[in-house]
Amino acid sequence: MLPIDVAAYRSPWRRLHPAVKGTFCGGLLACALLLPAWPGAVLTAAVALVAALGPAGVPPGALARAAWVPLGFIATGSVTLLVSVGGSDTLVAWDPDGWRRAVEIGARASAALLCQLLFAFSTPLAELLPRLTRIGLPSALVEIVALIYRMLFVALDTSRRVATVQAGRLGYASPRAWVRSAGALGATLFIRSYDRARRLQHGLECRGYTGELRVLVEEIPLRPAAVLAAGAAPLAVAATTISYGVLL
Amino acid sequence: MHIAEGFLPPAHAAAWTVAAAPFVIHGVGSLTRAVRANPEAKLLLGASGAFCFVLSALKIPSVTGSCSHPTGVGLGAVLFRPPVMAALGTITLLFQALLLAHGGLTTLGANVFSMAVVGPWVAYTVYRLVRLATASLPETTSLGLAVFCGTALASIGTYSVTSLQLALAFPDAQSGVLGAFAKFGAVFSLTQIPLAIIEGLITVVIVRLLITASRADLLRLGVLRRTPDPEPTDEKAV
Amino acid sequence: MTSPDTAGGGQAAIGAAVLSGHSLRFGYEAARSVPVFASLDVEVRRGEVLAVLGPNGGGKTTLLRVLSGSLTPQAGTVRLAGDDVRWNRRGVDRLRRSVQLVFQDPDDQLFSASVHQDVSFGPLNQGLDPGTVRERVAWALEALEIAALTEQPTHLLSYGQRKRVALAGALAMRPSVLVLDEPTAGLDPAGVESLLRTLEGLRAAGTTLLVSTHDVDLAHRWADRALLLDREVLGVGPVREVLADPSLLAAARLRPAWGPAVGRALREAGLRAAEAPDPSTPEEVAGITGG
Amino acid sequence: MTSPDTAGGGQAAIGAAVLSGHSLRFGYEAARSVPVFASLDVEVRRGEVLAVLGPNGGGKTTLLRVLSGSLTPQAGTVRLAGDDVRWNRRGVDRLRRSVQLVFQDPDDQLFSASVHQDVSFGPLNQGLDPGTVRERVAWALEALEIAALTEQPTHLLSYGQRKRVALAGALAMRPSVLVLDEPTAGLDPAGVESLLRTLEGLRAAGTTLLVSTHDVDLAHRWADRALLLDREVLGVGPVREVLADPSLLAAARLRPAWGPAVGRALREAGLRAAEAPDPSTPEEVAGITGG
Ligand SMILES: Nc1ncnc2c1ncn2[C@@H]1O[C@H](COP(=O)(O)OP(=O)(O)OP(=O)(O)O)[C@@H](O)[C@H]1O
Ligand SMILES: Nc1ncnc2c1ncn2[C@@H]1O[C@H](COP(=O)(O)OP(=O)(O)OP(=O)(O)O)[C@@H](O)[C@H]1O
Ligand SMILES: [Mg+2]
Ligand SMILES: [Mg+2]
Repeated sequence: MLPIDVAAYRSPWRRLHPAVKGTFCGGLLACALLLPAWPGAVLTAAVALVAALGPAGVPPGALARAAWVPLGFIATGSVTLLVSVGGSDTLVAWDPDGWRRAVEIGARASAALLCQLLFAFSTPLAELLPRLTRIGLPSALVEIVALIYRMLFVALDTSRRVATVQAGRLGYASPRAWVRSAGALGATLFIRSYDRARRLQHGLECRGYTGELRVLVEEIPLRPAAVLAAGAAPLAVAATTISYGVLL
Repeated sequence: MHIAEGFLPPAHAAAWTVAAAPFVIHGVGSLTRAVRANPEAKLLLGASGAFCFVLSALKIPSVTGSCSHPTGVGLGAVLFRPPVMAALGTITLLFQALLLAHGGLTTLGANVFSMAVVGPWVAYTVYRLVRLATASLPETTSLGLAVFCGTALASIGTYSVTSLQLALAFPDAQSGVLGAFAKFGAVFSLTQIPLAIIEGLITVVIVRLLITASRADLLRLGVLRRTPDPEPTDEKAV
Repeated sequence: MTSPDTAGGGQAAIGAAVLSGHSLRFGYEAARSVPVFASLDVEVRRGEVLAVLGPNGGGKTTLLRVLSGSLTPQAGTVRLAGDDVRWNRRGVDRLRRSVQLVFQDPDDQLFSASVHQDVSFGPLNQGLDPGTVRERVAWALEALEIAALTEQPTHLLSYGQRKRVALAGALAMRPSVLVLDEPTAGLDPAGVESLLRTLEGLRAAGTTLLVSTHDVDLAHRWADRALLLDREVLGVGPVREVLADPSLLAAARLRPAWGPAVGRALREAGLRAAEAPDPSTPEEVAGITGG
Repeated sequence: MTSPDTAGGGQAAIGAAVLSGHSLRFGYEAARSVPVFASLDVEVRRGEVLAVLGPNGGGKTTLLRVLSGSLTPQAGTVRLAGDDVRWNRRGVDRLRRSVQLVFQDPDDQLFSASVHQDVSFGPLNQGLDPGTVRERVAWALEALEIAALTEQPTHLLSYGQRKRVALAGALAMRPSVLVLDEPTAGLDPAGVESLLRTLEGLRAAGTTLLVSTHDVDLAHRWADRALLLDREVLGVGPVREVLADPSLLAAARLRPAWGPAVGRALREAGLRAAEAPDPSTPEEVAGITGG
């Protein structure tokens, strides 16, 4: 079980049509990327954060844990902008302008990250994936994507249990044991995944499977008014940012 | 290393998406052809995709403790071939972005280019070359060497591309793209070179176990050429 | 709880063979020369609960798969409602419309991320229109008391819940014979009771049940007839006879059931009439002396 | 077969707590705010068989994993032989050397190519020299009566054999406490008997056993003490007391065991002395009246 996935099914926004959430989060994302970072990125981040912790009901702890790794990347990547290399006198030197770039890129990326997390934390993939045929993707591909989504949880479960057993037998107590265990885990996972596929084949054949994984997708009505409302927030952010720039 | 959402300027993000698109479209094409030719392939591809996702979430040891790392790229390319890997890798990266917040949606194209296109192609090319060069050696040894070199170089190739993508987006004030590439490369190489070697070793352990336990699958996937010499898989050989 | 009277009531309605196998031979690819069974005869009668018992590797799962069209026998015939099954696409399709197999491991049959979508798969394959499919899904989920899970994602369900969803997927196809491979394995006692109530309801509505199990007490209490299988049929007949025969049980590597042992003890002690059936549950034993 | 006398004999040797948990709190990452248990106390005594029973999702597996160092509790302490376990690398290693957990599904526990390799995995990680490792492996396979399988590839074994190999892998590490999650699930009755004999041998040699199960009759017959768990401890004590208490059983959603019900009936009928223990197996019931 993955924390983002679990939270998505519990989100009060779960019932909203993906297109509505897409408009809201996508619009904010565009604001973060395209508007001047000050105050655009800060405003975007604030709106996304308020929406996430407020109406979208994202648990703050889970949000923080999910943001940790990408924030680490953003920090490492931004820090390298502080120095410049290959100058005339020294090999590595402080870039006098670097901190401004670093802050700007860090702010933009953090705001964008929040928009992505807001979408991920409120949109269950089980409801998003079957709709991908609507945007013109081949149905065979969509079926495979949905199948991967289902099967990855089974595989994840297997890998966790195997890793637990290995750890219990001190399989991660030294680097050498670690390589041995990780290798054995990968191999077991491969064997079990293929075994799973064959068993699922048999199981589905009993249910009339002949090559197509057709299912009944329940419609969520898409109301144009909701899409318009969702688009209003990004527009407001954009208007504020631009007028701030013009007024100064 | 996944480039986070929003880290690349929009023009760069778009350009990398365009660059990755032909490979992904070609990959999806071979995926759908495989399904049409053999209806059982759908479930096997589902299992392969799930396998790639979980493999890429394996924690492996590094100097700084353990870290999550895309272990699957090289092995996936050897097992499933680069075109299929381009499609499966894209799906994996999409799920990583939406389920784990590793990598972003606008940066998906850039990440696909490094991890689902360049990585697999490097892995596969090196793997084939080493296989050819070591054709006279025993099958298990040849396979082990090829898998090790392919995986380790794919890992390094992936990180080089990521560094280049960042360098192009953020050229150094003094020395331009080259200097920035050196900068990003240096920061990442600290952890990435040991990781590449460990990843290579782990993949060798995986393949050696599969030779005993899942030979039929390896033969079907074309990884094994002939019946390998009976040799006990001795874990201490690693 | 299923009282023995209900079971007895069901027994009265049992009719002719609805599904049967004759001289069946099956061996897996890897070991064709040593088939799991070489010449097996088996008969499932309309409206009954037939329990298949036997040791690990005795061939229970294999037999259930052959009878439900998921494996093709290498010799012998399967007969559905009197007609021989042809092992071509149409024949197997016809068999699968009437006979639905539910595997032991629910993850072998659940492929969709949402419960509702998954259960709709079978009826859609039967070519039904969306309205009927929706009705069928709702009915099956209702019958298994999991209507509340309709909108849940499959991977967040517990094992017992997934097991019920897999059963609902089979049930939605309205089979006349439901074949269950170890339906109670891994369920807690309360879950077993609740599943039995559900299955008893289906049986009352006319569904025939073919069930494999390792639980001798369950078979004794619930099934009408038992088939002891260890690569050949060791014995078949009414549960109260088959499971009371120590030599048969020993041959099938089963331990005796509590019911017959306690029944004999109570009758010998004069606490129970000679013609009274053996008790099925510990509660019944308490009832006898308490009353 | 384990006679009740053997079980009684073991009971006499039971000593102080060898492994215990105090005010344990654990919740899975995905649902931290609703922990599986919030403040749990449990004590495993040297040389005993402690059975953990409870409904699906009651937290049996979670508790066993916390006690064996595979999950870190969010609050509370685990004590091994009187010392608090530190949840750093060394502390957990030490716990794992003494307490070995065996999961229900053998497929999740066999990850090497051959039986010998798999069983040697733990001892090798303990840093033992090859000679000792070989001895340990031979001994463990011998103890589980599967010495003949040493060179077999694991994926060609039957379910029962795989289950034994998984147990051997834990046993080869010579733990003082063996923790088994539903060890008899999926085994046929003969396989259960044979496994119980093996475990009884280990217990006689001084190993403490902590076992989760859904089988009330098994717990009644084999365990010394029972712990009823449904996200909190509902009851704990000698099996013959705990499993004879109808209100406790109902709270844990368990059905009553046959043994106490039959014992009561027989005592009331004057067929058994008032102080005689409840019967453990159907065979015993037959013996009472037959003799
Ligand atoms: N897919 C398979 N390939 C090869 N052999 C198999 C396969 N499945 C089962 N067998 C073998 O066929 C025999 C019968 O197995 P089956 O699963 O039918 O037994 P079972 O009575 O269901 O056992 P259990 O009680 O363990 O479920 C066993 O010897 C088993 O090893
Ligand atoms: N990996 C996991 N992630 C999140 N929640 C989990 C996980 N494993 C178990 N749970 C939840 O924790 C609770 C306790 O589960 P646990 O497996 O310990 O119960 P159990 O008593 O062993 O049940 P069973 O009899 O079905 O084996 C359940 O509500 C379950 O859904
Ligand atoms: Mg079976
Ligand atoms: Mg459990």
